[in-house]
Amino acid sequence: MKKKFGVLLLSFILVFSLASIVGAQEVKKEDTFTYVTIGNQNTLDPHFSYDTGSAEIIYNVYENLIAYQGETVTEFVPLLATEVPSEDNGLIKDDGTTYVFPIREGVEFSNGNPLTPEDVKYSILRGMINDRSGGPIWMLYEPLLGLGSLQGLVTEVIGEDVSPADLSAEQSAEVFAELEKVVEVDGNNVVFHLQEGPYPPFLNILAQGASWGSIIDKEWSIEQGAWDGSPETIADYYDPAKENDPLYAKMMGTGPFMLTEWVNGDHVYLKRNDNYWRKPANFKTVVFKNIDEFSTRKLLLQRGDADMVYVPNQFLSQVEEMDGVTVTKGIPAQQNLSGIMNWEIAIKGNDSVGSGQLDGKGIPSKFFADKDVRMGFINAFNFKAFIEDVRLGNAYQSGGPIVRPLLGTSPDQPVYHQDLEAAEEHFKKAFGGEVWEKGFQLTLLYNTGNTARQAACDILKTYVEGINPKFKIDVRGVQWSSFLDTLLQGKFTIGFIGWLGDFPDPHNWVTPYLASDGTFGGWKGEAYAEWATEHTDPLIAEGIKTVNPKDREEIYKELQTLALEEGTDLWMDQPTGHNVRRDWVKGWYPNAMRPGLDAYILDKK
Amino acid sequence: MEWQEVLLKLIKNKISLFGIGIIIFFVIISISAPWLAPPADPDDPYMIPRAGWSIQPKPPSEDHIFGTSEGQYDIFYGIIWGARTAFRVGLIVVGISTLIGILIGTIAGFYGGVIDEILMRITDVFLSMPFLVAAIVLTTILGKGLDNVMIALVTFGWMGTARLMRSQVLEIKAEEFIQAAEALGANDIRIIMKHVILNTIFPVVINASMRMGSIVITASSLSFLGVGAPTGYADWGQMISFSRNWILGSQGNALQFWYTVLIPGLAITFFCLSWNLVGDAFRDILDPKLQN
Amino acid sequence: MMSYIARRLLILPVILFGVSLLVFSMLMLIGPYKRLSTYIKSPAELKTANLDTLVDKYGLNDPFYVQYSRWIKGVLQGDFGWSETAGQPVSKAILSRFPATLELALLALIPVIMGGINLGVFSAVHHNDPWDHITRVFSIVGWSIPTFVFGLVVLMIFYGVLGWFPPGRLSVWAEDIIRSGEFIQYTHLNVIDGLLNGNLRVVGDALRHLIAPVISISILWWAYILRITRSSMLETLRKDYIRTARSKGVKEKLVIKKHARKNALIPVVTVAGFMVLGLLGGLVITETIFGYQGLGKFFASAASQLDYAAVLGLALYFGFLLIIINLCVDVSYAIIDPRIRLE
Amino acid sequence: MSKEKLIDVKNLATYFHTEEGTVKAVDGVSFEIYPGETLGVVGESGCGKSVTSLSIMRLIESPPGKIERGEIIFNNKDLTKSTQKDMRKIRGNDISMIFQEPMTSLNPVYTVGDQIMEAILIHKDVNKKQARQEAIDMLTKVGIPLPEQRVDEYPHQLSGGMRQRVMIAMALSCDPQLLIADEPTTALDVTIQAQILELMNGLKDQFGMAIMMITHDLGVIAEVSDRVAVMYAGKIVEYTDVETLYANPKHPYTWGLMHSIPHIEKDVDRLQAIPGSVPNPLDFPQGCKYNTRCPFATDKCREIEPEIEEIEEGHQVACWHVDKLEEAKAKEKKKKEKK
Repeated sequence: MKKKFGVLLLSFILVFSLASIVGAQEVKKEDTFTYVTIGNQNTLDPHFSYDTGSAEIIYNVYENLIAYQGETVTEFVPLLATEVPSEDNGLIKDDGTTYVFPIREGVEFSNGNPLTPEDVKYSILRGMINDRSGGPIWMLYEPLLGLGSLQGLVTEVIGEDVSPADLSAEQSAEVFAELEKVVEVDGNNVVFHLQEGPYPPFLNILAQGASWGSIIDKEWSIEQGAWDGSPETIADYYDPAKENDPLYAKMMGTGPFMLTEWVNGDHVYLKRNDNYWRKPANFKTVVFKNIDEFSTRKLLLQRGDADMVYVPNQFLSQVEEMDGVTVTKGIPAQQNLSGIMNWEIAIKGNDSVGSGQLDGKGIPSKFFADKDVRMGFINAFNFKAFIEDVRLGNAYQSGGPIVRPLLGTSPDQPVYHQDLEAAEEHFKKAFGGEVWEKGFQLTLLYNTGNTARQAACDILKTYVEGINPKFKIDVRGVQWSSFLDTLLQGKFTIGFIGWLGDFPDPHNWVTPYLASDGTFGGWKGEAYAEWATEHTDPLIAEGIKTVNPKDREEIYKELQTLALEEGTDLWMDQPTGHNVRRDWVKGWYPNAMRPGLDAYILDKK
Repeated sequence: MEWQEVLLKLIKNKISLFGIGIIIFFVIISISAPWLAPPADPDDPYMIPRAGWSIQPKPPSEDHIFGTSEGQYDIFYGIIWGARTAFRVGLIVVGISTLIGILIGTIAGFYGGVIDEILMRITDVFLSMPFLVAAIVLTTILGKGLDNVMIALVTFGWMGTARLMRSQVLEIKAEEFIQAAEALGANDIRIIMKHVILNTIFPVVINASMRMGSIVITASSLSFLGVGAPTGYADWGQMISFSRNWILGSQGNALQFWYTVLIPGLAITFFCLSWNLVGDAFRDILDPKLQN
Repeated sequence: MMSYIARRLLILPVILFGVSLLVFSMLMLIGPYKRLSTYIKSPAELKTANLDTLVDKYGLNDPFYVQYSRWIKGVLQGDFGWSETAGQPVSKAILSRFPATLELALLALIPVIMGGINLGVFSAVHHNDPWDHITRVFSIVGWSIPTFVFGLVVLMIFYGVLGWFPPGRLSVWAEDIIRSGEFIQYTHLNVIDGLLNGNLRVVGDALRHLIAPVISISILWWAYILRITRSSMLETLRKDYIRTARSKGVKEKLVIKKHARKNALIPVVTVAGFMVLGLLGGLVITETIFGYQGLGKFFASAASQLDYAAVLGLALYFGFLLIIINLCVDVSYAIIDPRIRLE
Repeated sequence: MSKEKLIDVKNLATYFHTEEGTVKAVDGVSFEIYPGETLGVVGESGCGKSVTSLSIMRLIESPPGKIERGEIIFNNKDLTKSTQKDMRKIRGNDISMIFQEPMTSLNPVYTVGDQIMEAILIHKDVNKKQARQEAIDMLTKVGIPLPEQRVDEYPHQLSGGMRQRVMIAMALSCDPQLLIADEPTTALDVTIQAQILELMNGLKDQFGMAIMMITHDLGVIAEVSDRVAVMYAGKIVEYTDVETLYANPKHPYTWGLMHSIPHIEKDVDRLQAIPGSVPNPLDFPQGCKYNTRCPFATDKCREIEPEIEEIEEGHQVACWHVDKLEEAKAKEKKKKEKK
């Protein structure tokens, strides 16, 4: 028996060592680019996509009319259009309500179909008809029609209680007539008509990187079963379930790459479009690998299996000293983190507010409607520790909802500072001294896995509890689902949450945070809505209707200052982006609006 | 065999004595936790205090003799209070699930027929999901928290005992003295209490002691996967989950963060080892088949 | 025997029905809006998402029996629903991940069963030798180390320090080969496909990725099988019929191989079912640690994101596998033991 | 008797070295068996009967057991010095054994035919088919009905008596010179016991073999034995032919046993008449090991152990006070007469 074991053991060792030797002989290919990142792709349909995972694939396959120039987010270069519209070249007309895009000739989709202005019109209308719930298409409705969604248009045209999904053919045609007014084919041009006045960030909304502005092939899309181009069929194509969306897993763009395989959550394979209208890309194959474990990604990078990897901020130090790896840090990214203060907490059935009264064992509904309470919390927060220890220095402190370098911000803008004495003073004044005397108890929630939000909660807890022993804060991690649930139901106290910019314009930042019906502002109850209606809503409305950048800047500065001084929320920071790649990757430069990888600009030779 | 005799044998056996020694060591740690690692917040001693906000673990130092893990949680504190957590989870889950198992097994075995069939099919259903998988589903649904972990482990932890109990009861039931008792008209509950349970309890006790280790492992696995104890809670599994991102160290120094995984890893391994040693010896002593 | 198998197969749907009901009722403990979070990826989507419409659209607020019967109707037509985590229909997601898990499980189980049993027999035969003491210590310690601790240590040593066994399932270059079109995926088990295609580099790469998870997942079961076999073998060796065999003049080797081992295997086979059950659970942890794209990892992420279609589908699938495996265990039990077979 | 001895056991001692101490299970035992005769070995359980028989077969588990000294001469060869390889040729061929528990002595996973054939195939130069036929023949000889059918059955399908017959068939399949029967009837019903003993007696004549009959049951001894060795605590305390023993027991222990002969009709299977219990083998008393229970024990008995000596021709006893027993027997006789 011993002998048999020996043989068995020996053969195992042999196989293993053989495996190691054979397996180590990998080849580093120059014509393949491998990018290893996290997460997955929600969809490959550009009109459905509203996540960076999808957007970065779409970015490499589909193209928009224009693109950002280099690292800027305010300058454009033409892409599928031959010129970037501006007032100077006369392609923006009628006080900024008409945009003319001359369409490039000789461009083909990767199936060989030529690009026509009809394709552009179809792309825009298909997106607006598709208008999926929770999707990005509001960004087309808002500038073009001054509305939020197709539902809004249907309500306006047909009546209150009709859903776009229930439109009859005639009703559909009626709605479609309104839709068609916004985009028109004029010879070789496509002309957009902004129905409700000017909308300064309209070009940003259409620029490459915004997947909803992608141009798709009309003929091919109809073949796949997407909107058939008929005015009467809106109901059939409105808000599809993701899995029934015909373009969910298929792509046909004019871009430098074509889709070869998509295994969701695992990988996407792209191959070069050899028929590309510009110089063909440098890589025959582009691989997007999705690997959630950082340690795995790190090793792939170290061994050179990956050319570029996603590294979370906290682990940057682990790759910075790695040989043969380039790390670019401090890229201003269009994202921020703030503590949303709930001005009117839903008390009923809420275990975050203790007794629901100001009796030392809970907090009342309008706890955070008191400016002194808010300023107490704000002054207690250790911003320096958060940025230095949690962000490891890779963040700018926010001076309000708007992120740098957009209008209304500046590198030397005023920000909050920890001032425990001021915090104590504010707490002493809050609720006429009652807060100080009785104390309070509340729960801070964060979604588990998000270490930055957890650290923010812990920091707040540490310092606020240190001010007065009667102040009690519980910090509790919950799943994303529960976290979202408490936010939606207005049951949160201070909710730490971030916003990811849709387009680089301050309007996209003040609206969610400060508007009375903003995505975040809307969670803060009636108390906030009243305040916002009076103070911020008019400024926000004025800001988007103003064309002159100078005037706009003043408005957004005012909003930023208002938010900071009033302490509407706990304005924290704007984490900066970074990029980690092997030294042999050439040609990379940052752009804050690029969703991820732009394989076309890169080279490995 | 009498309890005293069993205990004596357990102490005489070198292996089980080693196991008992470790258990006693952990008991002492648990009891003296407030002195060994004074909590920052006496109302909530199980939350590990953070020694800062930085994400990178820091090696053992004078202030933190075992170092700090990701997020600057003090490893020493976590180990000390984690021992309490381990005992709490182990004893409560094993205790309650064993009781439920005894109840269901006894009822099924004693009454037989339709009741038995129904109860056993229900048991089959519960047994048709891998324990860990089922526990993950239920804790995810109930949300994080040690109580929820315990609920999940109890919900899916009673079936083994129930089956064991049922077969024991069936065996005993077939014996004559029970039939005699029935013939004498003794009522059901008295029969069950007096004869069946007293005669079948030993295998169940062995089973329970053997399960202590595996229950604690499962509970910490849940914490490791991020569905168990709340973040920052003194739980060994969670402390190991803090080490996940640091396992590979940095280039040229692969073992840089060894303390984040090895220290809590040893704690949990020794804890389970001790129970398995005792359980093993216990079985050897009580199982006449293995006697020489 | 045949009627026994038939009875078990007949009861299979009943058990699976019970499992689905159990999992479904657990999932129903969550409110409709919480379940909606599966469909909402980022706060930005909340701007245009009409939550009530979404709840209606997915029928999340319907009564239990409506939701359940809707689901079960789909299942009967082979439609297990849509998995948000996988971005695929559940059935497709499971089937595409199953070969990976099967490959891992087979590579873990076969050595465990062969090696663990032989080692246990060996240890029992050499009772109280130093070798026996070593295996005993190994078995009890191996049984006490949690999979996730051991897995992390394996990762730390074999990958961090030595750089031998990388996580994942295949290297990127090997995946290129597999998807190149010239490589035919007969079984979707990379090792076997690699051999069938005569591509040793793929075989080597697949093995390299498999070794660490195989070691981590199987250490526990090596210890377990070894322990069970050893004690069962020790018990068997004391049996009267072993003495009888010896008194007939049977060679010691044959006494052990023919008379003792077969009998000692009976309890080992009965626990093998338990082992498979534990193995399925262990896969969740091991696949997660090693980033191995299989059912276990899929389950872990589906559960943490409350992807209830996937959780239900996987629970049913696991249940199905388990019952089938237990049936196999029972059959092999009967093959070994005539007392069961002839009943 | 002047016949050649079949087996001659001289001063055999087998000890078990355990963690708790050394158990002297057999401690200096001598006896011999002649061809064709039956030697009965009798004693309470734990007295070393089985260890003696297993020592002859060299089936003592080692460790912890070890034959410390003595000789077992069989066919002019000392079995204590034989290799296991040589022993395997003897086991089942020259010396066979049947055991107390027919229920557990057969391997449950093989058919009875397989198990009988195994011995035949080991020791005889026959093919499988012939071996099978021989197995069937053996089953017929031991009185199993429908042997062709039974040969393919598994042990659990047979009753206890049937299984013991199978054991006998197996033991006799290679025509052994000596059959060691270790309590062959203890586990069986009384009526079956009688049948098995009758069968064994019959087969003994048919096969012309010697039997070493180990039992605690003097009734069994009376029925089958020619000569008897009475064992107590690892030693033979009285050794003589069966008639002498019954007519004139010389050792107080034998006398005590006599008083408790269970009658075959009465199902009393433990010898309870002697007060007290067998001493702990780890802690034997000094002197005569029977002194704790012996009604005649004196200080001498408690200090010095008596050696076995021949006090009459063919009658060996190990006792200091044979005379006292005679007095007691006389008293008893008087009592009976008075009645």
